[in-house]
Amino acid sequence: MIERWVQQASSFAGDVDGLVLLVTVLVGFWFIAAEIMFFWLIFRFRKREGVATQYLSGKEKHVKNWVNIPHYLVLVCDVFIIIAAVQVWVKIKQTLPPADATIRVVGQQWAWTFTQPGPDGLLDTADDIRTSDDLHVEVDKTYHFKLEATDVLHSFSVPVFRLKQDSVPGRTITGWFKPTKAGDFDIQCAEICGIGHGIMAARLHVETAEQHQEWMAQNSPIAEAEAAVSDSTTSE
Amino acid sequence: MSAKPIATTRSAMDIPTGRLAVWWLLVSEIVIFGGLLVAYILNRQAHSAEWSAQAAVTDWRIGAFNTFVLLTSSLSAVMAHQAAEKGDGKKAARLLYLTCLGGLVFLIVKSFEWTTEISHGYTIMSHTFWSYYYTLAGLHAFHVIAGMLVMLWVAGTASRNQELHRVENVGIYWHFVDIVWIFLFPLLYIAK
Amino acid sequence: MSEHAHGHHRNYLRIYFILLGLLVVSIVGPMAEIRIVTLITAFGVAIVKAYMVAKNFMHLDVEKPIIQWLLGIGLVLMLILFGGLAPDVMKDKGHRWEKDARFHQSTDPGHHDGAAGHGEKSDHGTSGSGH
Amino acid sequence: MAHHTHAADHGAAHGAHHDQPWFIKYFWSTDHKMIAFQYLWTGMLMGLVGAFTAYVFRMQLAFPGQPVPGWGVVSPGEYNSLITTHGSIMVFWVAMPVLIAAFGNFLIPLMCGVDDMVFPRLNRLSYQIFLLSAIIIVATLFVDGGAFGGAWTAYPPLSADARFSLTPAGSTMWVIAVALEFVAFLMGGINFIVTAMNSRAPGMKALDVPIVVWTIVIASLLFMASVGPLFAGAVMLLFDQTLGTGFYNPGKGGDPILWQHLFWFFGHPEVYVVLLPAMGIVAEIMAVFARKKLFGYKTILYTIIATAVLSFFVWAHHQFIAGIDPRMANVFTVTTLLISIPIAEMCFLYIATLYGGSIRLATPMLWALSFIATFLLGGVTGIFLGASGADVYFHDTYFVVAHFHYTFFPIAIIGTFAGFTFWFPKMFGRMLDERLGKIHFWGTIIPFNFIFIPLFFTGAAGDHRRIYNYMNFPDQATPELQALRITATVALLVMLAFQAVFFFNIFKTFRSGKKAEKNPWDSNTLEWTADSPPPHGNWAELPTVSRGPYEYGVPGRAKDYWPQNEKA
Repeated sequence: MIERWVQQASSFAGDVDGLVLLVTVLVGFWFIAAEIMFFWLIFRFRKREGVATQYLSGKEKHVKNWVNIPHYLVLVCDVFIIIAAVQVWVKIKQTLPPADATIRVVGQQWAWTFTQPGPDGLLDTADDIRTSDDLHVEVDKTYHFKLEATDVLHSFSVPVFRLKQDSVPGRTITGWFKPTKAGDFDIQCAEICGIGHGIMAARLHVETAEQHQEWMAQNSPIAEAEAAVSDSTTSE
Repeated sequence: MSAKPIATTRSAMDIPTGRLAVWWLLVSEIVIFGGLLVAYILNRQAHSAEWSAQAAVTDWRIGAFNTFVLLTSSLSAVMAHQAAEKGDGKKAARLLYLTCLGGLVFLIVKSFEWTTEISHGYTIMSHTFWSYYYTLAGLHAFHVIAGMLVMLWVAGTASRNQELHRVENVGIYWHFVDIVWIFLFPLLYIAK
Repeated sequence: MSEHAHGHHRNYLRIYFILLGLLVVSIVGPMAEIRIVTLITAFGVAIVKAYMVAKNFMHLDVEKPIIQWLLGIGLVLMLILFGGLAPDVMKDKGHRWEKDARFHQSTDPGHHDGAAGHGEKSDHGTSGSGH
Repeated sequence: MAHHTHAADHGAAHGAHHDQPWFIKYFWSTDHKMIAFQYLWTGMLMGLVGAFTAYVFRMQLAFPGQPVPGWGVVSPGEYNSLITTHGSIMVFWVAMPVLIAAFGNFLIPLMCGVDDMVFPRLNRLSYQIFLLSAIIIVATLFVDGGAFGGAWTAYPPLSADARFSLTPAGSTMWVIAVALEFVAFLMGGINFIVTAMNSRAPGMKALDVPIVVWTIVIASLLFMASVGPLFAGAVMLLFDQTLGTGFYNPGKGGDPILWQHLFWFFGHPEVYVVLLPAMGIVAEIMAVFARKKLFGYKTILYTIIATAVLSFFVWAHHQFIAGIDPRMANVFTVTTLLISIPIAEMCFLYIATLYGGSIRLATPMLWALSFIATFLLGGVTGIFLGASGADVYFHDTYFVVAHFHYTFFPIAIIGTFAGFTFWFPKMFGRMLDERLGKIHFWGTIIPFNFIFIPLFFTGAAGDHRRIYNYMNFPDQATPELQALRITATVALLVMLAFQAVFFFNIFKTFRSGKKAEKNPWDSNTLEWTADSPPPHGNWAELPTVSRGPYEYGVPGRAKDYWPQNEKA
């Protein structure tokens, strides 16, 4: 369904799409069945001269079941949907698979800041790479994110990942994703955050291992500092 | 237009219309105060040590005195109702004035209390505890004032022996305001 | 309204003095500074007092059951509200989230943007949050 | 006996009424019918304001950056103000006043067979407070900084601090207007509930009360029971804005999530507050125009009550991804899907009512039937959002927008037109033009589907709400999606154009419409036994009730209807 418009680029995108398909089939059936019944009844019992209406209270057995049985079937469908929905939810939001790397995502009016560990693999060290409105991640690696906001609510939404999480000032919210497809995609802010809400876009770059290594090497603050030092020494 | 509509005089539920309306009013008041109290208790639990330090500043003696005042005014309100039932509008009115006096004492004490606290720097902005403190007590005080105004009006008609059923209705409202304070007292003054 | 003649034989003065007695209990109890005693004497007694006022002064005991139901529903709704909010509002740390301690240090909203703990990240500017 | 003398008084009062100055007659009246009209016309006028805002921001979305005729270029701040004002007005100043206050005021006394509301002066005051709130919310569009732009949900800290929202006056006025509106509806609600409980005609038992009275009363009750915490929350928000308190400010130890809970604890029942009266109106119309007893009156009543009760347990499904405890989300998924059961049951019962009928497709019936047909789609798409796992994707996309417009449009617009065209003869004593009515119906219902069906698709394709220009997002700036956005906007323009037919129809009918008889649709309920329009006091002699409201096609009777007041 959704993959018709938006690619699946995370390990759980397929689960969400599968759930959406299940819901579509079940509620689609009921919707179409009810509409057909509805329009057929309007046509069948249109006003005709000399035909009297039937006096029914709804308690008569032969008509009552036409409502009762569908009613129980709706309950059964609900149970299926609940089970499927909770399974997907637990996978995305409740469980936290072990991380290959942890990044920090900070929303503020009106930009996204991403901090990721440098070569040492640890956050909050000198070799952290900080980017604004561009997130570079490596395909097939599990990332944890620490989501924060500095001013108002924002929402970290990555449609291709089927991932969305509000960021709340004063709280750090942890979540995860695992990109499965290389490419450049949109990151949006999905919670109104002031006049710049409509421009609070960022770009997600899912890269292969080599590309990512190369990007890391180019952007590492320590490498840059060393390069600067070596530049100045060679020029002397 | 001055004539009462027949609607007001009917009683299909067997509860007088005015009293039924007061009960509904109280249902809506329960959820207003309830929402605020729930928010207060949740926040208090979330920051118990920090808030206790702030709550220590409130003076339980003032709270206790005001509780005493409101309980006493509730007594006179219910005695006014008793008098009204006996058809003694004059006595009911006198007791209602007495109840109003209780409300007035409550408000005077409260304004002294707040003046002291504000002059010591504990304003509505200084800490979330104080924000809740002033909002809760202020909303309650607002209800006290509203109750007094209605009561003065009811006492006016009751003293002419008219609309005596209103004495009970305003009394029910006043008791509710009293009950709210019964909970505010331990929440704001006692639990440190 | 004359049928509403209950309460004639209630001794309001006696109830009033019981309420005053309970008031004293609710003040003296917490002075022991034992948590459980405070809870019982302050809040338990408050519930008893509220119940007595409702029963005797508001005549709720002889009111039609529908009124008792209505008020009860209002109270139950507040319990539901409490239950729904508690996992988020009442805690410092929950499943997959925790409150950011750095936010508590700043009391002046004026330097909230930077001083709220993200000073080290403020290098990319506030992107025109022109206030 | 007392009834007669009272009624005579009223007759005299009615005579005197014609000499009243127009201000007293139209603005200071305590008559429930006049107050109903005040609410009705104010609500419809506010509907035009809401429609105008929708027109402006839809134009901006279809043709970003182009000047919009009648407004000019839409800045990002203005865009936020427009969507916020649209949402707030449509819910609080259109759906509520028309569906609950206007129809409640008009119908409850007439259907219960009594002369007025129990507290006529409180009723008048409630409208005046409501009018004040309406003036304030419209005024926000003209103040410095513009109208509040933090969405109708007003999540803090954005709404709590002018440094973030940049609308210092607008956001404060918004909170005040909403709070006043709540006060007005609390007053009105007490009036409705007590009138329906206490002032029913002699002989009218609880199960003889027409469904629409039940739904309006239960809606008022739902409103009253859910709005309290938000009212307290609104006061707190006002203090945060004006005094600088920190109830919702994490920097001062407050909690922004608290507001979301208080808001949705009210906000979800609020959906049913407006849904139920519309469902009631539809039930009345379907019974009359299918000439059928409602299929399972009692079961409908139980489903209404079940919906009302369950609606208090589902609120956090609006906050699945807001940072609440993810385990709580599972609880709310279960309750949310459970609420589909009484709603589905109610729809089934309505459809079953058609069985064995003799259906006349007059304009009111067309509206009522289209309510069911479209509301079904709004209902089933809610399942996608209630299922937590799918909501992770759909939350705050246009799918949500399309979903709730497929519920709110049937409720607020179709429900209003259904009730308006049905009771118009009783309200104003003239018959609306059927041909114009049908043109207006088709001219509204067809474009409506063309507005919101495309939005389901843009939402599924990842369009988020409240974005003033999708060209800023590379993945969303495709010609395919833009074509859908333009389709929606064009359909909106067509639909708005057809509303002229509606107003022309009213204008024409007031000038030269056919005079209405007492009971033009051959219905059973009590309001049709009064004159059209009913005089002050409604009846010279108040009716008594002998049977339920839906005795149509009773075997062995010459007429196919049996008014409630007719003696056996």
